Amino acid sequence: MTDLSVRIGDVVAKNPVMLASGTAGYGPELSGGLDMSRLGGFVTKGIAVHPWEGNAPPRIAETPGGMLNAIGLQNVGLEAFLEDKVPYLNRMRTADTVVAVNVIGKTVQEYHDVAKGLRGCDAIDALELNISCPNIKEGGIAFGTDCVAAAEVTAATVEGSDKPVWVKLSPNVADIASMGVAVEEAGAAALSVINTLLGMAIDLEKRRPLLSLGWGGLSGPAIKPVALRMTWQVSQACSIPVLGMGGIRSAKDALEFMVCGATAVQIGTANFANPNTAAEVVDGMTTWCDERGIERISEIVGTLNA
Amino acid sequence: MTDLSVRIGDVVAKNPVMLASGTAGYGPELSGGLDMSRLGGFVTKGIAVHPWEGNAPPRIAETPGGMLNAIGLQNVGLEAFLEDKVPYLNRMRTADTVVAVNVIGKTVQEYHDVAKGLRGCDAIDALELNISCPNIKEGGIAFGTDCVAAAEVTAATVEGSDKPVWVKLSPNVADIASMGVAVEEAGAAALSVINTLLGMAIDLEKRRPLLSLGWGGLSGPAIKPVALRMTWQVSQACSIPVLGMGGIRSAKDALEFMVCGATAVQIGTANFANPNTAAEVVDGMTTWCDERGIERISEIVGTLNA
Amino acid sequence: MPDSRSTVLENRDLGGGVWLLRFRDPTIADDVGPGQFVMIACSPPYEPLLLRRPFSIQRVEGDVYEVLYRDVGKGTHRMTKMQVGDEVQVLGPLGNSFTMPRPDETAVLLGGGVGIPPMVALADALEAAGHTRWAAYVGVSGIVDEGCFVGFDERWPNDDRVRRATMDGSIGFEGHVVAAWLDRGITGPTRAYACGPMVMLRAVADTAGTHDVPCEVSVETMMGCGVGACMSCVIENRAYRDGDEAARKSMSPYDRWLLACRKGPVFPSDRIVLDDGGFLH
Amino acid sequence: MPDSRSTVLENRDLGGGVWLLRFRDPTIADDVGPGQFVMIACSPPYEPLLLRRPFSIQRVEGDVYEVLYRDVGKGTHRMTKMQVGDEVQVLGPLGNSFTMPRPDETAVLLGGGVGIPPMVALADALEAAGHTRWAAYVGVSGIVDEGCFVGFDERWPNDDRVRRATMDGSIGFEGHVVAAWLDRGITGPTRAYACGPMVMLRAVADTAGTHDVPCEVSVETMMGCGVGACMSCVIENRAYRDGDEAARKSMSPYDRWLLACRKGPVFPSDRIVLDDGGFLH
Ligand SMILES: Cc1cc2nc3c(=O)[nH]c(=O)nc-3n(C[C@H](O)[C@H](O)[C@H](O)COP(=O)(O)OP(=O)(O)OC[C@H]3O[C@@H](n4cnc5c(N)ncnc54)[C@H](O)[C@@H]3O)c2cc1C
Ligand SMILES: Cc1cc2nc3c(=O)[nH]c(=O)nc-3n(C[C@H](O)[C@H](O)[C@H](O)COP(=O)(O)OP(=O)(O)OC[C@H]3O[C@@H](n4cnc5c(N)ncnc54)[C@H](O)[C@@H]3O)c2cc1C
Ligand SMILES: Cc1cc2nc3c(=O)[nH]c(=O)nc-3n(C[C@H](O)[C@H](O)[C@H](O)COP(=O)(O)O)c2cc1C
Ligand SMILES: Cc1cc2nc3c(=O)[nH]c(=O)nc-3n(C[C@H](O)[C@H](O)[C@H](O)COP(=O)(O)O)c2cc1C
Ligand code: FES
Ligand code: FES
Repeated sequence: MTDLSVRIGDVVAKNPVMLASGTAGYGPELSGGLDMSRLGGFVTKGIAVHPWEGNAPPRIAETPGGMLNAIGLQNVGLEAFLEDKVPYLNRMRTADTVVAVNVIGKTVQEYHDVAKGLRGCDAIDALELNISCPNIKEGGIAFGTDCVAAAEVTAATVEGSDKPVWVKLSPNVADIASMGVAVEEAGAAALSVINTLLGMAIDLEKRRPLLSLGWGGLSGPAIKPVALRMTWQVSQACSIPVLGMGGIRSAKDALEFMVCGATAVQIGTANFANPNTAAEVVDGMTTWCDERGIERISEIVGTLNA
Repeated sequence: MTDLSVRIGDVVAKNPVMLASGTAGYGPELSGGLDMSRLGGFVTKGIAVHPWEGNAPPRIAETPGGMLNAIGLQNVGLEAFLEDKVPYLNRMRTADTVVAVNVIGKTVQEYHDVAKGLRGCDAIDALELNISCPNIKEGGIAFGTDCVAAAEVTAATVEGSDKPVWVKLSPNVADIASMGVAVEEAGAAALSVINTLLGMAIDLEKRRPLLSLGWGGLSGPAIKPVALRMTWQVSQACSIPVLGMGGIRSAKDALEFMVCGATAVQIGTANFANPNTAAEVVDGMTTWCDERGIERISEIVGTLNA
Repeated sequence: MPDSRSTVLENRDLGGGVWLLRFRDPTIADDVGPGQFVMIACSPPYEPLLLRRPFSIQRVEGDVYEVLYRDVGKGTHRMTKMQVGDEVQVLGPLGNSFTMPRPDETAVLLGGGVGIPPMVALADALEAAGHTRWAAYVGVSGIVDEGCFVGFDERWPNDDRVRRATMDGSIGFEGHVVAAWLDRGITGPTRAYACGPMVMLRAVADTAGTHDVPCEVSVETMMGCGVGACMSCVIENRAYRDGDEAARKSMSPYDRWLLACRKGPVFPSDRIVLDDGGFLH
Repeated sequence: MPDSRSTVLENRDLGGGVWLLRFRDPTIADDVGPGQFVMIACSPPYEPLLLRRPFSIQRVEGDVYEVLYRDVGKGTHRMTKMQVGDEVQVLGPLGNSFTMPRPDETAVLLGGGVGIPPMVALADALEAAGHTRWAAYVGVSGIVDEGCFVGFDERWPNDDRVRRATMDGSIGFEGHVVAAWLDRGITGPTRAYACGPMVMLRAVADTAGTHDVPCEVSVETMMGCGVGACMSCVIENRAYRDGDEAARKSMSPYDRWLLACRKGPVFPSDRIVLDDGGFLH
């Protein structure tokens, strides 16, 4: 049987399939009886140094082949996270599932503070820096669209942390490869590609946006071609591992990201349509590799003939 | 009955529905018996000063809710265009359908030259500057992602032309509003928003891109939320009219773009799935306005409560 | 070649993945040269659907449960096409339940339109628990919607405890369910339960408040996952909005918005803000 | 609450847009509290489809035409679900047609797999024109695909002019269609016609070239619109690729790639480059 394990820097995942931040809460929300021990990894909902309210509803809207969300990073804050959520994450670690904590902040200092606050927490394998959330009025997106700011927040977090720092890039840029290079140089251990595309949906009769914030982040199959292209561009430009995501629903989708340069993949929106997606992707990968006599799945990473 | 006419600067269209560049050839290719006189306007396939080859096949691939294309702007060139294609465009003018010629080039000079070459051609109401085509290896996209370059090519074309110059913006940027402002200041008469998003699709078994070029432009319903958001942003930032497009399939879609600030709309990919889309959109708009007692469709432009 | 509609005459499986389609279409068949082809729309262009849709369980009998729904959009319209024998992926049961009344309390059940199903479920549960002291006020716009009454009609066809109301008076009481309730009057210990449009829930909560009647409402927010994972289904915490400065300061901002799929869909009516800025019906 | 499959027992239209769905599902029905709900997948997640799919017209009889297709992907798989009586949007007939042979010529028809349909259309046209001097070589991989022969089998079940070939020898000649053709030999004035996979077309064109036989092939490129509007369906112009410097200089670069939907799908085999870099089957 194929060896599905992959290395994301110093972190070894037993398979390349993770749940994406914001689509499975802090773990206990894993839905539909999905067995977390099947997962290669799990990324928590974003955590800030203080609790955040998030946006007023409506927070989601369905669009052709995708969905918009503007949750606004409602989160319990660092303290409650350590107290209430970490125990469950420990169980995941025991189940040999990589745990990454998605980190958010409004200032460089806040990112740094979360990283520091998570020091010594053994339940966690890595931080994933969300510098690309389009759903808050301040912060977030600004870091994600400017190379200098992105490098700065990365460096500050790396400095504060005792764990590898993955940086999640925004697709709302002209040149995502430069962003990747900038944060790699600033000390990122891996790159998560991509967060959501900024989009809008409206209620024609009421002549107002469907989301209370006005706009939101587009995810799901609709964005897969953009995500695949960016995964390829970033993995070509950078030498640290890439975690690919955007519209993955099947093993075939996931394998396409790996061929385009992703060492591992994350699954987000598809969890809502089918809570068992991640397990099915792991199974499908196994079969696909077995049928083709692929010994280690890591062999296929970045093998695209382009 | 509602007055469907709209003004795009000095150009008056009898209704706000146009066919988007590259999806209906030079006119005779209007498919499925669509009656061109129903159209508010028509934008030709891109025209360069010299004929271009375009890319090797495959040039298209279907994606979830959308499609990728990398035609590569195969075109007959200015001379053949004037000789072979203009006669048909004249018939469109007679039918009271606005005609815009999509202009492409590899250098500022080439854009200028096409504009000059089209001087005095009465079959044409406006030029649409394509500074945003992602499907050629050189030129095109570079102009579309840099404010200074975009302003320069706009100014040069305006200077060379005796017609209003519409500029078609690329969505592959962090801040499309600034692009709009830059080309407005350079003399653009209107803004076409948006061209395609850069994307990729691959053949997993062959481990190579589905398109010969490697990547292509994503269009269709999948990109509608992005297009709607950009239409809103650009129309808020600029004072010249916006032509909205991206995934329009129905009157409801088209009206949403208008509520978000588009004075008129263009329909592209949907023509392939249903060649009669544009006529159906005009009919649907009429009914919608009639039912709501809207006297002039232009009243609804930009009325979003956001 | 105008676009045309061809009628499928036959679609024969020839084995090995090969199929034969035969169409009738005079327009196309009229003048065909050998080597010509057609472009077939394999399906009409449509909205792809990703997210599941939440529905209350109206009734359970043995291993059968039922759902009452209104065709209001993409998802529900597709549901109307489900065929007997189809297998449908369903996640549930999800969320919390109504609190049972004290034995001395009259349970007042108020349901509007497709908000009636949870009231049917509650009436069934009350009966099962031997709590027969309940009254239901169920309302729809008019005779056109009377299908919404099916849950009560089937089990309590001529029961005095069920009062049907229509806005146009075409069936039962003329007016909304709160008016129907007040029409009968509130006597003795009472506990109210409601599900329906936001404007109705607000009226129920106000009335319950005025009469000091404990009240629970089931809210129908937009839901992405139904299990607490996406944080989309929120409703505002009243304590956060209306509490004084000190009270709010003592709360975490995280608790301003409550997840309806996990903490709800049933809430004490005074715990939440029954106002979504007009976003929901 | 594990994800579960519920079976639709009933889906009743109650009028006014209201429907009643009844499911069987022991898992879910087991332990439900009043007020709980389910998340129903209104449809399985799937690939939305936008573009039409091109298919050759195999046969026309009166106002009926037929299409033979293989279930190879998203669109063709949906076609297998079309029901008798369904109305399907079809654009056509599109493209050009094969050139008729001269009266003294033997028309050799070579079809592979789902490339056989245009050959059926051509054979029908030849017969209609009284040109009975034709021979068809039709091939599939093996008995599993023999459905592809249906067009010839129905009209010319025991006709010597039709030679069936299979790669595995399970039916007729063992080998590919060009081998079957050469096996019978090329005698007298001949004109060849072919449709099938690119590798087969290349073999046909080579053989025709060697024997100085005029040859036309129908190519099946990826098509977005079918009418010349999208410029996606191109095939390379041989004159452009193989012409000398001077010849190429005299051509417009625009003419390097020919639109198969408008200039084709039928081309003289020596006019185009029968090589798509392995992109098509
Ligand atoms: C816990 C819960 C229980 C529900 N129980 C029932 C029930 O028993 N019977 C019933 O008919 N409906 C019920 N609903 C509402 C039902 O979920 C929506 O009508 C359905 O999701 C609409 O889907 P659609 O695709 O047809 O509509 P869309 O095409 O998505 O939208 C059409 C309209 O429906 C509204 N809508 C969309 N999704 C929701 C949603 N999740 N909640 C409320 N409104 C929505 C939209 O704002 C829009 O106005 C319930 C909702 C919740 C949250
Ligand atoms: C003029 C013309 C006539 C044709 N006639 C027939 C016919 O009579 N019977 C028949 O079975 N097929 C015919 N084809 C091929 C047929 O169009 C494709 O098999 C079909 O489009 C595949 O659609 P899909 O959605 O099922 O496949 P997809 O899911 O889109 O793709 C599955 C596979 O099919 C290939 N494919 C997709 N589109 C095309 C295309 N347009 N042309 C060739 N390959 C494609 C893909 O490369 C892929 O390998 C014809 C094609 C053309 C251009
Ligand atoms: C409801 C929702 C909430 C999300 N929340 C977060 C978040 O807190 N932090 C983050 O980095 N990304 C967040 N994302 C983005 C996803 O992690 C992922 O990058 C994106 O959705 C693309 O993947 P997908 O198409 O598989 O969903 C969220 C996405 C959705 C749909
Ligand atoms: C096949 C194809 C060819 C196109 N060619 C051009 C072009 O020549 N010039 C241009 O400005 N845009 C071109 N476009 C972009 C469209 O005009 C339009 O901006 C885009 O497709 C978004 O609209 P849609 O989603 O309605 O297709 C092309 C799009 C497609 C699908
Ligand atoms: S619906 Fe996803 S958290 Fe409630
Ligand atoms: S298929 Fe569109 S141009 Fe040929």
